Amino acid sequence: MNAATMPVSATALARPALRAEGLSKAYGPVTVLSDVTLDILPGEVHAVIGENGAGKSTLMKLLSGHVAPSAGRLLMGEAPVAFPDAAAAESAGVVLVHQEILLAPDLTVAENLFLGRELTRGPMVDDRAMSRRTAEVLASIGAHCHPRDRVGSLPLAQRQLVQIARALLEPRTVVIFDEPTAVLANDEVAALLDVVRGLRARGAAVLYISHRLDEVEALADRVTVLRDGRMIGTWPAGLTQRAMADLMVGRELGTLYPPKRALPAVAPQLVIDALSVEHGAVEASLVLRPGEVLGIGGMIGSGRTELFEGLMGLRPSQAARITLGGHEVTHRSVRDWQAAGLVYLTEDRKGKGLLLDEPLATNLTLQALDSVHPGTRLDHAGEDRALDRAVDAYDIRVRNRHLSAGQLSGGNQQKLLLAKVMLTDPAVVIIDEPTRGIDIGNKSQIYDFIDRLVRAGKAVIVVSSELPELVGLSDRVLVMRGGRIVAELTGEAITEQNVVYAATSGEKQEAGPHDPAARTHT
Amino acid sequence: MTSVTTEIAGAPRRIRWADMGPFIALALVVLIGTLINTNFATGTNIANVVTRSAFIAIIAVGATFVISSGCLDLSVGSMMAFVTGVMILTMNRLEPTMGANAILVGAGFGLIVGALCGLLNGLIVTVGKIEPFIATLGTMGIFRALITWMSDGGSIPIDRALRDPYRPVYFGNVLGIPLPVVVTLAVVLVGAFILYRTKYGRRCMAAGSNADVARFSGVSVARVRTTAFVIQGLCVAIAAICYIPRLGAATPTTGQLWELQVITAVVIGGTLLRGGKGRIWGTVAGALILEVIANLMVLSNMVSEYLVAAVQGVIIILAMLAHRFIK
Amino acid sequence: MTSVTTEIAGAPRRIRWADMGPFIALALVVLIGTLINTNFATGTNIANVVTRSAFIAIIAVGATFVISSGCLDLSVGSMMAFVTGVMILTMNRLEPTMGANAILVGAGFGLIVGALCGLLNGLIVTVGKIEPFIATLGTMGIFRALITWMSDGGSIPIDRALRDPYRPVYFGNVLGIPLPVVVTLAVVLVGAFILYRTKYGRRCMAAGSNADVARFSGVSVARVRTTAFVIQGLCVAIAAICYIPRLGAATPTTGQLWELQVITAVVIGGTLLRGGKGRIWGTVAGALILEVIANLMVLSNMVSEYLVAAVQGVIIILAMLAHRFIK
Amino acid sequence: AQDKRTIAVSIPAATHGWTGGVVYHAEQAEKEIEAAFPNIDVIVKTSPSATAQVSALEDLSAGQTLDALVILPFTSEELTGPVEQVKSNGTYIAVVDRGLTDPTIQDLYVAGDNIAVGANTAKWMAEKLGGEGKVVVLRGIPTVIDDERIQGFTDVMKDTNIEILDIQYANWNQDEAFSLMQDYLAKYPHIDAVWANDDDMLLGVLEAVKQSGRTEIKYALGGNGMKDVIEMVKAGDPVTPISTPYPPSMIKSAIYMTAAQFSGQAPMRGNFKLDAPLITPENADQFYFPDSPF
Ligand SMILES: Nc1ncnc2c1ncn2[C@@H]1O[C@H](COP(=O)(O)OP(=O)(O)OP(=O)(O)O)[C@@H](O)[C@H]1O
Ligand SMILES: Nc1ncnc2c1ncn2[C@@H]1O[C@H](COP(=O)(O)OP(=O)(O)OP(=O)(O)O)[C@@H](O)[C@H]1O
Ligand SMILES: [Mg+2]
Ligand SMILES: [Mg+2]
Repeated sequence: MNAATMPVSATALARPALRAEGLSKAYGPVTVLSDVTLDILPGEVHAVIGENGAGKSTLMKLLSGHVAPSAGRLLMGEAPVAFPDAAAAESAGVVLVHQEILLAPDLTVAENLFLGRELTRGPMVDDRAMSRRTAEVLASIGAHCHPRDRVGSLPLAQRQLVQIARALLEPRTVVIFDEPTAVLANDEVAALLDVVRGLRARGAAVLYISHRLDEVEALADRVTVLRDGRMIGTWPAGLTQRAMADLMVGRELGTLYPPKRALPAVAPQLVIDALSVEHGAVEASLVLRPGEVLGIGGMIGSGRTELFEGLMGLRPSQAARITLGGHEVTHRSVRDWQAAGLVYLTEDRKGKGLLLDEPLATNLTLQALDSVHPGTRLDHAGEDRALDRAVDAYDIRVRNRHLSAGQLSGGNQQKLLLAKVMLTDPAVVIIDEPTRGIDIGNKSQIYDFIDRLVRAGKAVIVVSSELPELVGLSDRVLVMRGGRIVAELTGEAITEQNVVYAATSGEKQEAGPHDPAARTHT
Repeated sequence: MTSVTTEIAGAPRRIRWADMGPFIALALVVLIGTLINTNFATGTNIANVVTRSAFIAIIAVGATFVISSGCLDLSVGSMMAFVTGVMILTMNRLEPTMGANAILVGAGFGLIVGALCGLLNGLIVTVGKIEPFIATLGTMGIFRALITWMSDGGSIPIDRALRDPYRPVYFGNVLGIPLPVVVTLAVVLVGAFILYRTKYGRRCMAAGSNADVARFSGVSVARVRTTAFVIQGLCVAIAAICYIPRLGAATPTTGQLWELQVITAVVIGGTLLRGGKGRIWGTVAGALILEVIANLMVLSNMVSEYLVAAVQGVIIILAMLAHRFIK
Repeated sequence: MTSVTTEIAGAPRRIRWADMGPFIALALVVLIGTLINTNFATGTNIANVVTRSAFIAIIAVGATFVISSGCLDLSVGSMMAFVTGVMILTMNRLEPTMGANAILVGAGFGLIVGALCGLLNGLIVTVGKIEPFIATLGTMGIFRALITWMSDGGSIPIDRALRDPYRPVYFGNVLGIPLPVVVTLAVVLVGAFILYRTKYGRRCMAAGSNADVARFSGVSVARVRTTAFVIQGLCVAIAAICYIPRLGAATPTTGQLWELQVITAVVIGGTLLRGGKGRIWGTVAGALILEVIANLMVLSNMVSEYLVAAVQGVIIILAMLAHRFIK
Repeated sequence: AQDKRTIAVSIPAATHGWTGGVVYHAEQAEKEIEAAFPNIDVIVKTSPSATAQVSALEDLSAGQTLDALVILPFTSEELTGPVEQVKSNGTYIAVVDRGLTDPTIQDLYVAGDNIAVGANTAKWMAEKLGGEGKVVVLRGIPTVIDDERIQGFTDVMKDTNIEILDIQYANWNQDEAFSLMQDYLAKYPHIDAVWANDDDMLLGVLEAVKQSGRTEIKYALGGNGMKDVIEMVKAGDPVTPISTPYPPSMIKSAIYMTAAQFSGQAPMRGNFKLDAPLITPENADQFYFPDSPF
């Protein structure tokens, strides 16, 4: 180990803005966080990293008054503080941007931002002033929604930005970000990182959780590593991504992306001809072959999610012609597609993916009820076996099988969702943001998993806002912009630069012959 | 830059159009009424219908608050009877000493009683943490029993001496506009102001949209909801004040099943029953729709008297369907 | 390893405990009944009360499906009256040719009519996309008007010749257990099986818990909900079959306000009104609680007849509070 | 040719047996009169509540001038003002069953006597029981009709040694009466007689008594003269040997009398008080209308 991987102690540093001492949290008999002591200094970005379920979100909730600790205490400056609720923490200057979206869906962006602290003029709320201020904050973080948009109608990424804007509305001493970039695409991420740097420059203490280690490397002044609810240590800036990953997982990691495959020249599995989706895609056409990973890139709001939700019959849409396995598809619903061997995994795991109040097994089998339970009766034993297999196969870290899905950590929810969709044993899988919130150790497992699928002759579409993932995983990439498919990249042309260029300039790039089967690459 | 401008101009216009639903449905019903019956569009008839929809409209304004905050109040009809009974008894008791002033004092007392009834509902729901449906079903029974008990199962008429001075409150008019309509307008304007223009209104919607989020944001959901119930109680009392001169008595059947009419008016008006979205003006349109339908049932001779309720049910469902279709 | 074992053993027990609420409340009400009135715990009285609660319990089993799937059905009381009327008319028509077999055929026909009524509700809600509250309020009016019209406002009595052969369905017993109780048990067992042990039950809960998640998981929410309404209709028809021999007639007041009792029973039983959680056995406990309270009101001399409804309201609220407190 | 005359009839909606009968007879009268007198137009309107009835009066008189109004008011107090309003346009007013608080408004009053219904039943019962015994009472919906009947009954019973064990609401509903009677039977080991103030409820009571197998109950009486009950009276039923008429057909009489006004035969004015004589096996035929739904 070199010097950069040695833990540092905080004693030599400035007085912390917020200090946690011996913080622990137990849910019933299960301790999810034990004895964490942590300083967050003014003017630093302090990253917290760890595997899924390590206890990062729990720690942040303790720090910001959303959850009460089982043991330990908080100090601001010298004085011990207790936050009975989140509002108390906020008025003390500590604010948390949640991993989950916590906004009132029926209210507008501005109304959400100012909820609980509305600006008034006399007895009236001052909508004009609030809208103006909202627009400013939105602009400062690079969000493109309008203050008067209803939050419920915004795409996930925009909602996340609204949530960030909400936290930054007032000056804060401590700002905690829990995976703020998980749902963002590149340009928003860049804007957000600038915002974080700006906060630091203004002397705020920033606590930052992310599974994107490049961000951590670029941003963090210090890095704290959690593993299994315990502190492993705090390191100064300068850790390589590789070193961070090793510290998190506690073992050496192999390569992230599987090697690319040779594309077989076979007939297409799925052909979409001129599919248009309300508020989304415009006459999108694409071809998918067995044995390939087709990546879909684009900026937020480019209509990728809408395109596939439309394809699934989950949004109003129409198409000239769609065929699957050579047969024309006339009636599109999730059920029909599933019967034909095509499934779609949503990007919105909380809102559209999992029943948060239901147990894991119920969630796992919801989509594949007919195959898990062949008879009329539910086969509980079979269901438990399926859960066992899924926990193994997708490395779902759960200490108690009777938890409800909402009690899992974010990354483990994502794995459960993946397991749920895969249980239907599909031939074509469309995965919207496959590794959203998944730690680096598990990412490679998921990539391997996708690789095994296509090697077994299945076809996979990956919609991803994470460029390295898109580039590392795809055999071919389509880029969307403004609801249209504007570019097709194959082979050597699949680079982050080309994707970004196509996504923003809108000029169609002919990077190779149209028929992907005609080309092979390694 | 241009795209931003079009967005700003575009967003509110789209919202407005969807909100027009109840008014279009109302226009439709009125149009049909005019076509099938010549008596419908006469001034007197329209005035009657509008005036009489005041009760449901006023109470429904309160219900819009309760429902947008994420609750439900089934007790309004019984509460109305109870408040009416209390007010009449108070007025009758005071009349010998105060004369016509008893009406004023009685009305003031009625407002207090209404607010307290609402407070009771609110506290049971928020402090007792009981599902509003059950809590207000319970108080519905309680208020209904109280008026039955107060009237000994009969009726509580207002003192003859008070009838004439009180009469104009329902039958009078200001510049040709019937007084109950003026009162309704005032209630609606105040209600719309509170719901759309004050902090409280914002928080009310937030509590109904997502109570957890509201709580995180430092909004006391319990207080917001309790206040909504109190507002509901006040609206009931205002309706009761206008109601007394019309029928001059409180009976154990006063206001029976109004709760269903009120909720129907609110929902037809575009407020979501699950909370988070309140449409005060839509509510008024909803109340008018119900009253116009009832009026048409009386005016037209097409249906057997036994089937009136069926036709009413069908029309309400059709109006909702039309509204959905237009959207 | 040990900690895992205790968790697994611990978790289900905790869940069970919370589910005990309605049964504890029932035990409490029964205990109080036994203490305050000596006539309460007699065999006949208990048998009467339990038998009487059969109707609400059977209908409430159906309502548990509708409510857990995220809807609401206000039309059950009227539907009950309508189905009863149709069945009696059918039986009377068939009696001359078929004799007592008319009962069987009539009952079968009643089941079909009930299912169709449920289907109508379901389609209006799912295909018409109308808020269930409004849709079923509409059909409530429709069914009620139909029975009033069918009976000309009077009553539709069953043929004298059918009374005696039909009587045992309500007044008979199997091994000492009154027949309606046996039927209720059967309905509850089948209901619990469907809700807890079949795929349909899963889908029903999923639709109520989060309709979007259900949709994205390939569950046809519309079909699930429509089916729930059909189950509700069948339950209403079963209740009607047991009901006819009791009084031998359908009238415009048959089943009046049962919808409120049914929903109350379901909610007291621990089912969430917003959907996603259904408790069939709790529903039965809820129905029994309501019937026991009504029974105690008559048996005890403590309350004025005028105030019975008030005391009932108070007890229901207290029972809910106690239940919450125990949790 | 004569002008077309309009008679509006405003009655409660058919929510239970008796009001069902009222609607039936009103519609019969409408058909018969319109057939017999082409120049008379009868409009029957039902209302589910006092408020709705007031609305209906407004609606009927808003678009047209009514020549006559026949009304069976929900309650006297609540309808007095609105009917007066209608009269101010010169409309002929016929009131049925419940008189208005200001009798000068009524041109014609066909009165039912609810107090007599209760009192006559009580007298008969007291006599048969020899002025001794225990009775239970079922009352209807809390309204004036119900209140008056109960008042008539209890006032008579006060002067006897008959103890009224219990009076509870069963809302003129067969089911509720059945349940209530079951509970009465559980509560009181000895009951000499039952009075349900309406025959609809009586049917529920009889079923409960039959099921309990209790034999000490000598009389179970109702009221209103429902046809099923009159059949029992005709058959000399030992438990229900009498009923009291409160014929819903009184509305028909009133409509006919009003129509007579316009068919030029006679000016009809004044009060017609319907008695509440006991219906006994001897006179039951007079009160039996097999075609009526009630
Ligand atoms: N309410 C709860 N009851 C029981 N266990 C819980 C509850 N909430 C969280 N947990 C458990 O606490 C552990 C830590 O969860 P936490 O959300 O803090 O993980 P995380 O580090 O944020 O993971 P991720 O990177 O996946 O978001 C998990 O095992 C989770 O199942
Ligand atoms: N309900 C709606 N009504 C109107 N416009 C909508 C609605 N939902 C989404 N949109 C618009 O559709 C466009 C595409 O949405 P979205 O951002 O989900 O696409 P995406 O490419 O999948 O992005 P993401 O990276 O978030 O998945 C956006 O302009 C969005 O504002
Ligand atoms: Mg987390
Ligand atoms: Mg997307």
